[in-house]
Amino acid sequence: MALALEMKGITKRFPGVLANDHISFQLEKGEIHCLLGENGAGKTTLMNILYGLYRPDEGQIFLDSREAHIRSPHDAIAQGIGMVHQHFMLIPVMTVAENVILGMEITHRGVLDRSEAARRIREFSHQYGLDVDPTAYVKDLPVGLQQRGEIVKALYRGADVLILDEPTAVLTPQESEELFRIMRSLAGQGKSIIFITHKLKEVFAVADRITVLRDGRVAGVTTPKEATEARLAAMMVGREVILSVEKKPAQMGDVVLKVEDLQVRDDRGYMAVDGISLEVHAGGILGIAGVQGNGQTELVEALTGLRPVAGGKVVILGDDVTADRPREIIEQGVAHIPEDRHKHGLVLSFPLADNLVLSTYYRPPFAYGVAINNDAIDENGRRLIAEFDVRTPSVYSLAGTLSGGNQQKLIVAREFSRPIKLLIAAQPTRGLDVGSTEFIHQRLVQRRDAGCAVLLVSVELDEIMSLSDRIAVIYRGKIIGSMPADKATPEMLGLLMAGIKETEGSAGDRSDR
Amino acid sequence: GPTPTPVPPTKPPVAATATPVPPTKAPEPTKPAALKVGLVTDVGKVNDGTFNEFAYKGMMRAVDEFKLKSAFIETLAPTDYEKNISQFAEEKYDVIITVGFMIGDATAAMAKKYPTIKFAIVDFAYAPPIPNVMGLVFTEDQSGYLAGALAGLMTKSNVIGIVCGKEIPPVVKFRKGYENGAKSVNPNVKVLGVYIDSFTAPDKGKEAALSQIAEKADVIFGAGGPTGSGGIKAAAEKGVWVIGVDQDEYFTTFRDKKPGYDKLVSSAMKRVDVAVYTAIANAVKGTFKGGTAVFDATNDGVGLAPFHDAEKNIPKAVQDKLAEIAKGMKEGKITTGVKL
Amino acid sequence: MTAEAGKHRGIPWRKWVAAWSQRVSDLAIPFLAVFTALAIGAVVIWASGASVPKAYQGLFEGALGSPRGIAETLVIATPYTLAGLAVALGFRCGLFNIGAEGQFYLGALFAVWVGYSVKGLPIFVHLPLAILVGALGGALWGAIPGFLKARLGTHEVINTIMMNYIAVLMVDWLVNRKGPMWDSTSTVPRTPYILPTATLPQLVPPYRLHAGLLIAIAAVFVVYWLLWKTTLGFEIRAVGANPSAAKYAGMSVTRNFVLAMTFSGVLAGLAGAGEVLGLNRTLPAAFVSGYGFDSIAIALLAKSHPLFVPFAAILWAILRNGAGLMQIRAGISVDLISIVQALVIAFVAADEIIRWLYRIGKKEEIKEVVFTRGWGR
Amino acid sequence: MRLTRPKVLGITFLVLGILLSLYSAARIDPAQRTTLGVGTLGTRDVPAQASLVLIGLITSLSGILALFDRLRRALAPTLVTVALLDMLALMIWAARGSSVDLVGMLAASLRMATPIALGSLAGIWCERSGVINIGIEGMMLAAAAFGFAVNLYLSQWLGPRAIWIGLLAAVLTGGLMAFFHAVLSIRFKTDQIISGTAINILAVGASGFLRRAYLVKAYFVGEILPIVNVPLLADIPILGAIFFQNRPIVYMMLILVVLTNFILFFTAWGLRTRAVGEHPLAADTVGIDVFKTRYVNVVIGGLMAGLAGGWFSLETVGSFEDLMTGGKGFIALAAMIFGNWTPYGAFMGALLFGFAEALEIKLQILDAPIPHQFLTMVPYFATMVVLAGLIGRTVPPAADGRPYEKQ
Ligand SMILES: Nc1ncnc2c1ncn2[C@@H]1O[C@H](COP(=O)(O)OP(=O)(O)OP(=O)(O)O)[C@@H](O)[C@H]1O
Ligand SMILES: Nc1ncnc2c1ncn2[C@@H]1O[C@H](COP(=O)(O)OP(=O)(O)OP(=O)(O)O)[C@@H](O)[C@H]1O
Ligand SMILES: [Mg+2]
Ligand SMILES: [Mg+2]
Repeated sequence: MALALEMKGITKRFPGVLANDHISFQLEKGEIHCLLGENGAGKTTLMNILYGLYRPDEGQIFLDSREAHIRSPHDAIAQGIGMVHQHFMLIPVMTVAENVILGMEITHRGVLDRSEAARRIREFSHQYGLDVDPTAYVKDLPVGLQQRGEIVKALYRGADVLILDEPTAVLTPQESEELFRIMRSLAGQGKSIIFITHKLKEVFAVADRITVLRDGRVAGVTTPKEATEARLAAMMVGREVILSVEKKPAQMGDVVLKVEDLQVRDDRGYMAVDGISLEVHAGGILGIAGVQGNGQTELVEALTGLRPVAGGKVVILGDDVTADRPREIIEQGVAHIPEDRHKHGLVLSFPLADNLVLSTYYRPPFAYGVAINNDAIDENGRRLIAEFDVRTPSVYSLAGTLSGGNQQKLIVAREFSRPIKLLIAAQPTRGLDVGSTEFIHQRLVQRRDAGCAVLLVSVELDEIMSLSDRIAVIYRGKIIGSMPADKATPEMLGLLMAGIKETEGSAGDRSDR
Repeated sequence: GPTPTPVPPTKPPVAATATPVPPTKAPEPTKPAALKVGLVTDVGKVNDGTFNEFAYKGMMRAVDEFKLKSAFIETLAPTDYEKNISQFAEEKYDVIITVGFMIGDATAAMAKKYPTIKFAIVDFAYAPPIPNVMGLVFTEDQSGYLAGALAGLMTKSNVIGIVCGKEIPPVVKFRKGYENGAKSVNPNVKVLGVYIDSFTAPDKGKEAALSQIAEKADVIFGAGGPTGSGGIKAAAEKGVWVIGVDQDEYFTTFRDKKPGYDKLVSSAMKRVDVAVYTAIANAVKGTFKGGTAVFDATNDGVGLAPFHDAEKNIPKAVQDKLAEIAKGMKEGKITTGVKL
Repeated sequence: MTAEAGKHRGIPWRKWVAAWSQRVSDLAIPFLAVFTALAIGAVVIWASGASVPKAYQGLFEGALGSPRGIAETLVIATPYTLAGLAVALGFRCGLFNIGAEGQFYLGALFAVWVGYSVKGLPIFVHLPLAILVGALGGALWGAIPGFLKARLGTHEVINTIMMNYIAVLMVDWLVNRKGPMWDSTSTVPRTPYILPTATLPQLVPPYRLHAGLLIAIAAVFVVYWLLWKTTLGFEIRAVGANPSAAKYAGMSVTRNFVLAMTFSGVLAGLAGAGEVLGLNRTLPAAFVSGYGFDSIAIALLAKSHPLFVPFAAILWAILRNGAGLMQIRAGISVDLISIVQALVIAFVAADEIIRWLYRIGKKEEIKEVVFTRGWGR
Repeated sequence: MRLTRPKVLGITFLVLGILLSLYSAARIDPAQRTTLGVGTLGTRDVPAQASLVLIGLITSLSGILALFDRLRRALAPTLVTVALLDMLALMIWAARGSSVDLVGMLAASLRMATPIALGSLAGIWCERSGVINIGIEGMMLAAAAFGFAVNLYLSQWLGPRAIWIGLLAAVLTGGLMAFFHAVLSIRFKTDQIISGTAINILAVGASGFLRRAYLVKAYFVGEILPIVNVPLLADIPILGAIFFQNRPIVYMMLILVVLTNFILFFTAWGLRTRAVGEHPLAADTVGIDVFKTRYVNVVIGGLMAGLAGGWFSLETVGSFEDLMTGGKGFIALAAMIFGNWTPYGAFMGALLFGFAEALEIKLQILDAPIPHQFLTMVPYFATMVVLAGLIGRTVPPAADGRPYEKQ
């Protein structure tokens, strides 16, 4: 088969990090090529080089066997490379259509032709089964739909080589299946796809070939036929990984979190959480499954005091905390792994050490009275970085310089570093590699076994099913069904997530919302 | 004090830039070393179109005439007054001119500290006098009174206007004099007035003048440096009578017969330049005395500039009446009634 | 140097040496920037027909050439330092306080009021009281925009600009002729003189240098301590860098906005109080200061770091103080000083130009903290 | 009852209205009338007391409606209208027993809003592409000085025509200053506020130096741009006198407001500009040259600031004074933020300032018994109140002020 693309000896250094170390990579025409690797292995960096966002320090790129000089995304697009980025490259205050046509605008006598653009996008997205409303503002869309917008954007530019950097991190299983179908059909049309993921199951579902990176180097190239999940995991991490979560039966205690008929409005004023009641017990994990954008964000923000409550009651350990501020809630012993780590989780321009005491800086040993004890903060940082295996040059590095996975570990390290009675974890392993996911899962279970109540909100069915003791499904701001975890099957949950109650049979309408 | 030659107020032989008013003869040729003269401005610059500039011009005239050495410091903030004065003192200057009533306290303090240096201050008088300070004060109200009388006589609508700069004593005196002068000749006249919080905002001065014209004013007096000049320039172009301030604006704002030049009926003069020149000249001649030198109608320190090209449109009766008032003022029979 | 930089302790000695030589050339940059700005200024002076050596000799002699010159430089550096700290503190909380000028005015107004109207107190009560009330005035003028931002989300840039004008006009009304605070025994529109018991003592008579300098020096360390050694500073910096994360971590964004603006106002207010209690001893109408606007430049030059603020302030003070003798010697306009100042700012900020001019290697360093957050979000 | 923004406004209007009515009923002589000048339509006489009481009642009514949530979407327009009525009341009160020229005042408002509006457009062009511009004041000042200088020198040979070249020079000076800002903030990634501050200081120095060295010696007072009556439109009653009997820069400003809005929101360039200002990395990933886009927009903004500078020295005054822009550049920034970074909004903000300035002058002329300092405060105070009361939080472009870095 002909090579669509070849990268030879690519090296890229960042201050203090060798992100890509003489990487060579080959992509054949019409193949779906999975790129695997731990967090920080250098996958995104390599793809950014291919897409012209970064300049390599060394190495060459060949397209159709000719050396290509890709100095900017403009060049990359011109040469038929499209990329869906790990962190969305959409402009929230613009519509989907504007985002898609940006840079390749449709104009009529110099005036933007928005209706024509919308029409074309509708037609186009229909063709690939990527339905998304072109006139919707991106900021109003759930992440899953934003993802679709991103793919439409890349395809709209006529990409022959499509790079998908962790596109499934925010998708439901059904949406992921949908995406795989699209990918296969694109590959069938002769497009070549580079697909980055941390979910090994997906690799086996779609990959033609697999390249594994470790520490900025190629750890090996293989195919799904030759590999097993365990082998791939070992290749990535450099050791054996336990892929399934081992957990003892729950020792349920008293109710820690009690939510009664909670109502919360979203930023636009709509009732995003519309009468939710639930209970989380000490020593148990309640998993909230659901498609992104069904009120999970607002629910979690209301529980943690970040968003005002429109109605109902939140009780933690017998205290009514409905109107409390975040600080008061934190001091009740609540930990929160936020869904948006850049917005809420970290102060990117602060050193790691400071980020690790973001909610405890005012208490001994980090501060006595008003005086801060920087030595204690640094020491705490060193300890947690070692304990949680955060890859960084030092505790003084700025949080913004870490890879996504390492940033997530940083947050988990912080939230687990103080005595907690309730843990609210929103998408705790989004974007994490297998090793880190394993690690975080173990820690979650450990906490539960130590008597902590855990509210786990995730769009990953696997995660929900393997960790939860009880599962509730959220749909359009309501809990549409709940069951003990051992009674749940992926099919049942999938239907509920789509808004179909078993009692209603199969006639209900399927919706992405 | 100085003793300028008297001249008829309506026709002073005063060409705006070169005015040989003071009674000084040529410098004595045997002078050993040239005097060093320093000027400290009020907050502002030596070319800002306000009394800072006129003081500077007066100094430069003396400098040229007597072959002196000179320098200036442009003050940036009121807290710098003392510092700037002492800068000159430390540099062994013989005469230090300070400009503006705001600098009065600092000048007094420095004069006491450096008793051998001669000081002259524009717009400030000390009671009791300080031996080495000459206060140069003006009766702006007289100048304003004459302008007001002229306006009061010229107006057809019985509405006249004045565009002032900042509300500081000299400006207030101009304004009150203007109002009283107008009322004295025309009891029915209505005077519209505006203070504008800057001397260098001609755009605002212009709008103020236009706004007054819209309320039927047909004579506008611009009493606030470039701000006022902006006002009268726009007003003159609109075809109403205007009166300038400080210097004869026929030679500045309307120089080279700029549009509206024939609408400038006169300017209410306040010869800061003459005063400063006189003070320096006295120092050169060794006649410098501490105390207060009042520049008023009797010595032509204030008064009206010639009518220039507007003269043909100023009725004889008006000219006569004005001359009469000026004469009365000189003789001390007419007072402006302005008290601050 | 900075708290962040000071933390690079654990690095091996080779890197350490490299870091230090880097640091030395980094330190050279501000000096080279000043030098280059003066060189360009020289061209301007020359083009205008004045004497360059006379001008610059005057500039430096005036600012540093005599005990009096040095004292006067410090006199000017005092309010510059305080007002610069005010702006820097705002920046650290993500707030752009263009209102130091107004807060300065209010500080002066309140201080002078206590200074002349409260009678019969001993100096050790009266003086601190006047200073405190001055600080309070500034605090008030800072807290209002802080509060409006926190409660209603209205932009502090607009509100502080507006409040500058309001402060100036209000003072003008109060102290102008016939105003409530006018000293009617004087022809000059100003307040009565403050009593001797409210006067900041001179530090080295006969020079005008006054005890305000000590306040400024103390403020530098207090602000440094506040920002990096206290929990409040931690909060202010966190809110400044990422308000959402700060809120998530349990800090009150609104409280920090108000507090930071209040402290900022206190500092600017102290600057104003110092000027009237130490120098002017009265508040005249038309008390143009310009310190508020210069302080923005100073804060920026100091990269919003409190320990650098005094150096930037002294540089500005040298230029402003030396301007007097420069004018005497060379007769050029004070505007030259502005040109040099602008160039210094540009060169220090765009240090790449200087690095390129003098062939200084580029620093291999992690991305710097953003010091100003513009309009903030 | 929760104290929401409309409720607070409602209470304020209610109380204000009642006070106004009571005061007028008690203190104003029923016989006094006020003559309102309405341009070519002549004048209208209104009874002062009755008008004021009526306006007071209308104000209270609007307050009550706001209080009971009856206005909802019409809240802002209604309250603005009522506030304008209250302004009218202020003038009726100040001019009772005499007359006031309303149309002339509105025309003056537009004139005085011109440099502010142009300055805020300059800000919008820059900031929509992600470059903060607090150097507008400096750009305006430098442009005023250089435009005037060019006019001064060329008029020796070209006579009155030189002013148009002077205007071009002013515009280009603004562009040049902006280019300097762009180089510092885009190429050298200087903090944009630092760069803007440097420009402001530089402009003060350079224009002052230029004035000292070359402009004042000549004692030159130049021509100003002529009044151009728009055919037909100029004769429309009231509107003609306000909008269509102006000097060129006023028209240019009006056109540029519309044009800027059109380009920003209806063209490809505008879309790209906004993308670069919101999310430069995203723009880069679709092949938009972030740097080029920013350079061009910043310079375009500078050209507008230059035009605003020309308004001072070439359209309005015909001379150049130190610091003659008098802080209008900062007011323009406020107008820009006020208008939430949109051209029409900023224009409204500029009009508010222009109107308040005209009002201040008018009230002084009418001898309103209020110290003039307070009258001068009106626009500043009004801005704060309107912002807090009606507009609230404004949202800048997301990447405003952040240099874009490529690896
Ligand atoms: N802009 C940057 N500046 C400095 N370091 C960077 C930058 N981008 C990436 N790095 C570093 O380069 C290394 C590789 O990062 P990269 O994002 O390519 O990892 P990744 O394999 O995509 O990880 P993940 O699975 O978490 O997305 C990491 O150590 C990261 O910290
Ligand atoms: N993410 C943010 N970015 C910028 N400004 C913010 C942000 N969050 C809050 N603010 C500012 O704080 C103001 C109040 O916001 P909010 O009520 O969410 O804060 P808070 O900390 O919950 O207040 P409180 O302490 O009173 O509960 C807003 O109007 C805004 O100016
Ligand atoms: Mg990645
Ligand atoms: Mg809150």
